[in-house]
Amino acid sequence: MSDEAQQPEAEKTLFEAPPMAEQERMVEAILFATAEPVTVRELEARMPHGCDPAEALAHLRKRYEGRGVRVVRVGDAWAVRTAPDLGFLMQKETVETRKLSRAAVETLAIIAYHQPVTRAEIEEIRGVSVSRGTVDQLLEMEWIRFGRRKMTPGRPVTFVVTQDFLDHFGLESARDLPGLKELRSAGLLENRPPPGAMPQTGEGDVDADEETSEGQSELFED
Amino acid sequence: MSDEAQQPEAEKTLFEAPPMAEQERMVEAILFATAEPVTVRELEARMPHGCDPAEALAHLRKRYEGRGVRVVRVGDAWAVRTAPDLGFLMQKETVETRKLSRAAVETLAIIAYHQPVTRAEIEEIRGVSVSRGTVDQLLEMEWIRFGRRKMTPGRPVTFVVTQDFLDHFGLESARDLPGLKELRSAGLLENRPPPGAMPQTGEGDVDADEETSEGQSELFED
Amino acid sequence: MTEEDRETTTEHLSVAERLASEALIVDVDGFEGPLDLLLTLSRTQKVDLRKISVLELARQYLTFVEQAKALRIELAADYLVMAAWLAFLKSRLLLPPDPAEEGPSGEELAAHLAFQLERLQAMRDAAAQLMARDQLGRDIFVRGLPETVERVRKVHYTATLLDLMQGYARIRTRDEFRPFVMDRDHVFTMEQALERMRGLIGFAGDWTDISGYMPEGWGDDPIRRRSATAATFAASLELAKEGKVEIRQSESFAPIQLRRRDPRE
Repeated sequence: MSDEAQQPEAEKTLFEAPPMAEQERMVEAILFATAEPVTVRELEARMPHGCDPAEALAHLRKRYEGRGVRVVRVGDAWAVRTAPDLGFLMQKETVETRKLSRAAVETLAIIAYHQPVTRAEIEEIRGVSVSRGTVDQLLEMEWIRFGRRKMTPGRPVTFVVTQDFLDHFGLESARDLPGLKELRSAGLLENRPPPGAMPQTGEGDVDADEETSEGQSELFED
Repeated sequence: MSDEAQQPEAEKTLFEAPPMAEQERMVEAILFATAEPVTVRELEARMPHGCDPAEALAHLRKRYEGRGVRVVRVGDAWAVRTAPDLGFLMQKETVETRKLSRAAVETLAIIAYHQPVTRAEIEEIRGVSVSRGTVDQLLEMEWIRFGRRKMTPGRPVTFVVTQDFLDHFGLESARDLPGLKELRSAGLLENRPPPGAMPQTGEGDVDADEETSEGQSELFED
Repeated sequence: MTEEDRETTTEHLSVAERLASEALIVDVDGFEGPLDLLLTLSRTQKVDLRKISVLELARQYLTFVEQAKALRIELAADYLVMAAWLAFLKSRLLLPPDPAEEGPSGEELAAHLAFQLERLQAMRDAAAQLMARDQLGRDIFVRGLPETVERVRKVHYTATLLDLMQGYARIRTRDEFRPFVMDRDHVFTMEQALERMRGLIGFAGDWTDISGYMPEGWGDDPIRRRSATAATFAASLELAKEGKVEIRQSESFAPIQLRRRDPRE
């Protein structure tokens, strides 16, 4: 119905600015491809004569509302940017599988075989101090957790293994862990003691084990 | 009462993929954020678990039809690129590409249409030896790369075109090379061994050629 | 006879053709080898490459080479090789096929040359079409303001049950666990003997039996005695080498004696 009214419009566009939809496309392409935010003045300079970049921008801005990218104002210039709620996609996560350190494996093993066990006891058995990082790592992996406190002076916390731990290693309970004798007969010990070995030291461990020995000693019978 | 029935539902949605409209936004954000084409596999890796980037891409591509930027396929990756008809707005962004010599352009075309192709085969087609510089230039531009070796005596290396090549010339895949079908049906992509001795170099490649024709036809079969 | 034939056909070339081939010769550096030249020559036939007359083409090429010779223009070897081959092809094409002759027929050779020309032309057309496409950075543009994708490295630690058990066994058998350490209780090392003797030789102004330097408590057990004796003897030799002591033995199996060597001597 407004055809007559638009006809002269259309004719005029031959010498005047392209239709607004086209101007919007142009602004879209320029904002996309330009290395820095673009001012309206610059848009005007780059677009064909007679264009109204401000209006085109307003249309474009509306079009991108709620989309994955938005048309945003940066100072007195304009740019296309990722929608803030999708910022998390701008991370590329690379998962690397690494073997647990020897210290962590040993600490974990002691907890598994001696649980509930205090840090002091772990250190006693390993013969070296246990770094905070090692314990934290195991806690974070959710392979160990805090057990009940020991009823000894200072009421130290204890560590026990978790269900996750059992799941990971395919164990029903920590009791299923093989004892030394079994490990040896299964050939799982890397080194056998040389023939005619000296009597073992290791009295040091005895005290440490004392509390737990009841529960676990049968595991380690040799 | 119905709580039990709903419980699993609710639990499921926690781990279900976001709605398709949301997935489309995510793909949009990821593609807009980078100048390099992004593979479906990478989209999958960056989007929440269970997303279907291929479908989201199809929606997104449709959405951008006729707009100032387009969603284009580049090999097995996707990218957002400005519409070709708006290139005139982008003088500022135009990068002066090194003018390729006629030899380089021809060599590039032969690699694209005959890939994987050996140097000897390129020479056979052009009737002159291919200078090291020509190949180096194309390799440096990352428009060609080494393909697998030919299973022929001497196991010569082959050349194939890269994703950058497809991206540069706006090709979805090597199958979309202009006139490929006609050339193939005219038998012009065959490596016909010359009857008897020829003044050409590279008689030794005759066997090599025989094997290649299979490789190419399978590559471009549609 | 065929020679004459060729001569006559050359003579029969029109003036225009002659001028054309001369023009080509001036531009000889502009050609990428004989195949490129042949392709250019073939255009004068103004026909579809598939219907090209290879015989005619051979004539044109040979004329070109003749002209170049006449003008004393040096042609690269491959142009001359091609000329020789085309002369051979021409004779094949002109002569009736000889069934006794080995090798491909003239027609086969001509067909292959035509194929090569057609293929080269096809690749040139393809190259032109390729370069005529909208190109990235000229007609099509990438994102000008890419956002940085942060790389988050997530480390997933793992261990096997075997690691765990071996780790445990390592601790529990730490003391049994001396794969490379000899049982020192039965071994007296040369280092130990040296250390012991260094402290004693200062007093050995006179010849003393080496057995006097044996460590205490090592003489009873035969294994221990052997080790201590060997170590003490080795240490004595070491000290003699250093010039700290002198060693003597009156006869075989007689006691070995040593004394301090005076630094003055």
